Amino acid sequence: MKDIDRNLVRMSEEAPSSDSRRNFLKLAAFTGAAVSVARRPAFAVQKEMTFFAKDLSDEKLIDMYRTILKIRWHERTQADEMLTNTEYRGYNHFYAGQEAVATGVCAALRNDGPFEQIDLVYSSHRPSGHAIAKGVDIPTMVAEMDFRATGMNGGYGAEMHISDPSVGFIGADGMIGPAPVIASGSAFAMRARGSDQVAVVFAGDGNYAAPHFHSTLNNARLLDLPLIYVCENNLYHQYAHYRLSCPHDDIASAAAAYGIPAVTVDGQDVVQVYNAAKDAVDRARAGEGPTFIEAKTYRYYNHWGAPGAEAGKLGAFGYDPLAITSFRPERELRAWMQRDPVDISRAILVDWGVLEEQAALDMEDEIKAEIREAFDWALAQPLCKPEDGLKHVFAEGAVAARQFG
Amino acid sequence: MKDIDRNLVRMSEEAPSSDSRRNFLKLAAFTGAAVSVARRPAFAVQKEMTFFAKDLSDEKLIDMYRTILKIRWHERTQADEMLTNTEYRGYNHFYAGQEAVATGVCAALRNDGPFEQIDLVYSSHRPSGHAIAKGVDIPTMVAEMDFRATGMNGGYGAEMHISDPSVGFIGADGMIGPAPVIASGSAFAMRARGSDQVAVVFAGDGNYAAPHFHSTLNNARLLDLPLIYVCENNLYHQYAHYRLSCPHDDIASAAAAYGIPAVTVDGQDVVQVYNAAKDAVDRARAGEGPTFIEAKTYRYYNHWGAPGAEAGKLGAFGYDPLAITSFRPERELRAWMQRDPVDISRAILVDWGVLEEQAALDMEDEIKAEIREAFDWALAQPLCKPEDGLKHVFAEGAVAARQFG
Amino acid sequence: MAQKSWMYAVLEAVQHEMQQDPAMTWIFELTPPVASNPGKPVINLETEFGRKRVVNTGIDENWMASAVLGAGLSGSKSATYIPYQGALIPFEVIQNVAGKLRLMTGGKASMPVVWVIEMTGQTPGFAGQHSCYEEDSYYMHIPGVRTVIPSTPYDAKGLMHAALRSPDPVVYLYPAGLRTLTEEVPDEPYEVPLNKAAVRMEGSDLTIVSSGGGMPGVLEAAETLKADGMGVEVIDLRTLKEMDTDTLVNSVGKTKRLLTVDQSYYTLCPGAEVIARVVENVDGVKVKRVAFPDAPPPASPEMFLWMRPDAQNVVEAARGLV
Amino acid sequence: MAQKSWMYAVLEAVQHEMQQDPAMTWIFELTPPVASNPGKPVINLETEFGRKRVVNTGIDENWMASAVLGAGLSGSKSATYIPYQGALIPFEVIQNVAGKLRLMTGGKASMPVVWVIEMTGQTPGFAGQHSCYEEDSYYMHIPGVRTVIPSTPYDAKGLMHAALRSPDPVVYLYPAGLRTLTEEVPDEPYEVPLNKAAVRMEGSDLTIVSSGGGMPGVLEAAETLKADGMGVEVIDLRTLKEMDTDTLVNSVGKTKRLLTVDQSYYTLCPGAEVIARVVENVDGVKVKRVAFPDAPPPASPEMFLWMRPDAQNVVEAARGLV
Ligand SMILES: Cc1ncc(C[n+]2csc(CCOP(=O)(O)OP(=O)(O)O)c2C)c(N)n1
Ligand SMILES: Cc1ncc(C[n+]2csc(CCOP(=O)(O)OP(=O)(O)O)c2C)c(N)n1
Ligand SMILES: [Mg+2]
Ligand SMILES: [Mg+2]
Repeated sequence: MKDIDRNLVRMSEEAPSSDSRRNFLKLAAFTGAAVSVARRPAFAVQKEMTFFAKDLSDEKLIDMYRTILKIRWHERTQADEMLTNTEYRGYNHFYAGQEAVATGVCAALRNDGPFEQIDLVYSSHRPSGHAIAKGVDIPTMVAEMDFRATGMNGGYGAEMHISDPSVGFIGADGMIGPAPVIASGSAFAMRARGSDQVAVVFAGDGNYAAPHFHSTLNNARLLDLPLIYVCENNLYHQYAHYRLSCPHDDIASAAAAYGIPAVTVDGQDVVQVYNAAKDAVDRARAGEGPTFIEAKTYRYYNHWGAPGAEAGKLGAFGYDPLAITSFRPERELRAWMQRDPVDISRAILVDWGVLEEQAALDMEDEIKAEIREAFDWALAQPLCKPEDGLKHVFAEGAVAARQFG
Repeated sequence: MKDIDRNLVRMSEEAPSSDSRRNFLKLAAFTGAAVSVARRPAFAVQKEMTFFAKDLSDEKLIDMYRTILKIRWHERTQADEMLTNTEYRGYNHFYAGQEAVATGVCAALRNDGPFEQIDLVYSSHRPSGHAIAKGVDIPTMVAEMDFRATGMNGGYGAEMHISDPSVGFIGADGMIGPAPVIASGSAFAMRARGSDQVAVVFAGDGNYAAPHFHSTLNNARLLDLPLIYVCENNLYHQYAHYRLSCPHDDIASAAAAYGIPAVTVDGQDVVQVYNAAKDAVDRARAGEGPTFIEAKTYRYYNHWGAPGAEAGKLGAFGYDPLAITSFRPERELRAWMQRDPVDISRAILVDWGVLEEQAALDMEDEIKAEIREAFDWALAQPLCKPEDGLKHVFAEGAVAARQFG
Repeated sequence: MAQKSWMYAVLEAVQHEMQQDPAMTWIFELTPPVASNPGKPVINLETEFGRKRVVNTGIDENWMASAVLGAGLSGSKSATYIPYQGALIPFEVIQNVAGKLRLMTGGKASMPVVWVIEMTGQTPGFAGQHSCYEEDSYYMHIPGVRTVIPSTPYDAKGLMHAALRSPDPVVYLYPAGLRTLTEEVPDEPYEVPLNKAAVRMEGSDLTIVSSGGGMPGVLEAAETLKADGMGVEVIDLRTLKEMDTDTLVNSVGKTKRLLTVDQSYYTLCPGAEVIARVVENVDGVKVKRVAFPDAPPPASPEMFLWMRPDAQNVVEAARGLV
Repeated sequence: MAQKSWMYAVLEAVQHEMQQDPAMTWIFELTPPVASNPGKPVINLETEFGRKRVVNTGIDENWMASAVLGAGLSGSKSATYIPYQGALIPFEVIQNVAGKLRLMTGGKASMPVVWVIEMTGQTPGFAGQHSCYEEDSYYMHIPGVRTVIPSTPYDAKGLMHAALRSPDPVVYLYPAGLRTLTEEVPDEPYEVPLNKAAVRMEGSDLTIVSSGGGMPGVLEAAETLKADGMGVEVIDLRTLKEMDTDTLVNSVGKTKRLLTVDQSYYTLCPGAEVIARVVENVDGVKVKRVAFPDAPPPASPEMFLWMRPDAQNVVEAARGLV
């Protein structure tokens, strides 16, 4: 308790700023040395599959790195808006820490072309990372998250319902349970019409306990559906560790029991994630059915963030002391922060000779500016017209107002 | 096709009668020799656990045999009513062929005493066997199934909703899905109040596909609930083989994946079933959590039988040609009929020196007469009063009539 | 044109749409999509379109309902047939996802989806879960989903065509008690609109409004009342969402007397909405509501048949109003 | 007696009943049963009664709802707190099993069960699934289950005692938008009856009927109208099933004018039932209905706040009626 309080004070002394992608990471530097190896997350051994990623073009690899940066900086910029801009109204379920999962998976998918040919992604209540990785237009997404009339969904949906079918991002779903089953329905239709498309669903560890988990996997297996179930196991669902509602260490074991190829990967390493996804996509396109990918990962921030947050208060948005004191041990968080997906992906590019260290850092500045521009554009967009709320109930027309009696 | 037609004709030539418990078994005699050993159902090897049953008193063993006979003769007598008595209105989901499952399980339970101490049974849409095995009063059950005011449930529920909490028979449930989850809630409460009771649910193979299957097993495992899940795998759900909706040969494997002790037994052999149940009950009472028992079994009759049936038409009630032609191979049915639970249980009693062959056969006559008496009593009971339909909506009072405007 | 049974008429529509659209799928559980009719070829969707497009599933109505939604979102027109025992298992995903998705995505979600949901027809003898008729009210409150309830084979076919061609998700309630009805039904495809009530009889003394399984009793009662000299106007709602308020208001504006008849439970039965809409728009109306009491249906036929509104109940209620 | 928040008042009732009955259980998912209030001891059911009786589960609202039903059937009083996101996941088991079981067993099933189901309070910004207020209608149509919807901390506590002591299963809707209300609430246990509406203001010109999250706006409007000289009678339904028809009919018998206000969707909102019951019993009533349009709530606060009925809407509708 004491330690946390001290940290909080320290955090609130730092003015929030977007100077550094990692200003919330600074704490980790203080205590990092204390994290013993034994406390670091252990992963199931994975077959050497790096050949997939190693075969990729430089351009594609750089693209993955850029995507990770976009997700991170979208979030960092948005968090700053929440902390400093009193006009800003958007909220978010933060994805920072998990970027490599969405990025690695979507890099293995077909993201442009006619709607009947692209792969479809179903997302969760934590959608912005998936959306960016799938290729949605960031400025209009930012506008949507601030309820603007010109937002991606006209201001009707906001964060938990962002959707852009034109890039195959079927969309977010704020509910725990239904998305995987619905995604399996898309996979069913793809198979029925003889398409080689793939349906992907991103779902948290919390989804394991939902009864829909069984329906999804059972039917995917029975009908050999081209479904890829990406379980982002960030160890917690809102306030509880996943082991409190799941008897398996690896949720992938639950999927394997259905006879579905299931793999557990290090979700912080974009190459591992990409390789698993590529393998799954190849199998699905070949008519060989579903794959379950469990990516062990971690979210750095609170479960969600809302406008009007005060820096340091309830950990906005460094740690969530409420969550930490009751559930997430502080050192666990710090240990994970040392395996940051941005750092790991950059190190790989440098190591593979794809990019010089300095070029990689310059790229980050570029992305940062691009995101800032997106926010500037988005937050200058018009607000919605009240009467438009009666539209889009059905494909045509508008329903009647009833609030006037 | 031809064969079946011929059999049908043969069946319709025989006047239905209750002379023989096995008049619907006669067909098996004709073709029995043709059934190869390889076609006989194979069961997972079971550990030798017969010591449980071998330790039982003669009285208890005889009781099990009598229970099996009661279930069989209740059904045989009811089928005859349907075929011959134009006044009779009851219907049933037949249990013939599966008697050893209900009998073996319930023999391991606490069936009398105060409600807070007896074990509770949740049944399915195929409840009469479970009900008799749990010890409900047969005459009032028969009356209930014919909608009589003095029936077990006042004529409100009929077959798919028979219930008698006084013997721990919580009752039938016509829906596929909810009963196992609800039963796990009873087990949860038992554990919470420190009781050593056990909750048992009987569910068909069809229940595997329902999403509730996951919820039931997951929570039973996580909370170590005193729940015994008895999966009566009679290979079909209504019109489809279970393997069309289940990727496992043994449904028990699905349960084992949750870390639940799971066993597959020969459901035709009451001793095997009893032993598995006894083991499960001991474990549950000791606070060691749930058990899954898969009993491989078979139903002889149609999915259900209704009054006004005509002998031989739609197989009433020997075979169901609709079901057989599309789904159930005739020889499969015949093969199963040769492993009749009545014969097996009698053979065991005779073999163990508990009963002489002749005494066992006399006992059957006795039971047959007892059941006939139950029907005679039940069918002379008064019908319901229309206005009583407005009662029992809430614990007190009656709701208003609304059909008159 | 031929005398056709309900199911034959409906499957004719489905068959036609599946022939037109090679991506369209059909998911079922117990009831194979097979129908025959005297003088007509047997329709069997499973053999005609193959087991990739026409799928028989396990007992998991939530999967069925969600799967067709996912199929629709991926661009394939899709329908499923939910047996009455599972009639409300799809409720949550329809209410909370399908109904809201178009609006929540600012119009981007496409859902050419039809859920055919059986209603029991209130068969006596089965009690509660197997005899109830309550789905109409639950589905009808959901915005963003069109809910229809045909009462004749002709409408059943025309509404099926319209539902399958609609870009909106449609809950298509099938009152299974009407399965024995037959009537002249054209062989060609045609649409019955998804937002129009039908005036089944005209008159100026009293408006009787019902739908689905309630219609045969209402029509029988109306004949009796007409023979007595009463001018009865009978309206078959046919589409519960959106409800055709104009037809109701026009009729009661004339008759000033309104009798609603539902086999659904009294509290919040469709008739409650009919009454509320009418009295918001027409002054001085006398109303009565005939409905199933607020009690689950008991098994005993004596109790059940007394509780379920029938022609005699309608006749008496009508006489009390006029 | 002290100023108490909604949740503190409710947990006081739960704590008392759990102390009285050592078998009683509580199942939750996200919201730990913890509440504090100035000058009062913290209530924490989990630490007080232990983790065998008070259980935190995975995200499986159907299990939660079914488990308390099973607990009740085994003889243990039991309650669960379902967060608004899962508000209709328990619907099917409540509608198809719990509501029907007592009747189907001829009165043998015992179900001392309470489902506390959160309603969102129609928060702007979240859209559809996280802003809707439709549960009242769905649960209210179910027979065999009592559905209540308190609108004040005092009623919240009294209805919780009554619900937990009732042998009938109770759906206890909690309009979470009211969580910030505080008022004087006795420390001792007391019951608010499960079948009585409350007259919040008396008057003879107009009856306004609402419930739950609609009440604050209605009371605000009523003050405005009263200041204008209008005699407004305000009725808080409080129990949706069974609805207190007498109180409604007596009031409108006097005022002859009825305005219903709901945050639920227009079609089959609770107000539709109120109107139907009243006009079946009182002649010559003028009615109006204020409700959320038949549209899922959009996220944009501009759209949403315009659509959600507020005090101003009520004032104007009332003026139009009188
Ligand atoms: C049916 C349902 N119940 C409860 C919630 C509330 N809720 C939102 S997110 C969440 C936790 C999800 O955890 P997880 O799946 O692990 O995803 P994460 O938040 O860790 O990304 C919960 C319980 C919900 N959205 N839907
Ligand atoms: C939710 C639901 N869907 C469909 C049905 C219709 N139905 C009744 S029994 C049955 C088959 C059940 O099969 P199984 O569980 O194997 O039991 P069995 O009949 O073989 O004893 C079905 C599908 C139902 N009762 N409930
Ligand atoms: Mg998680
Ligand atoms: Mg079976």
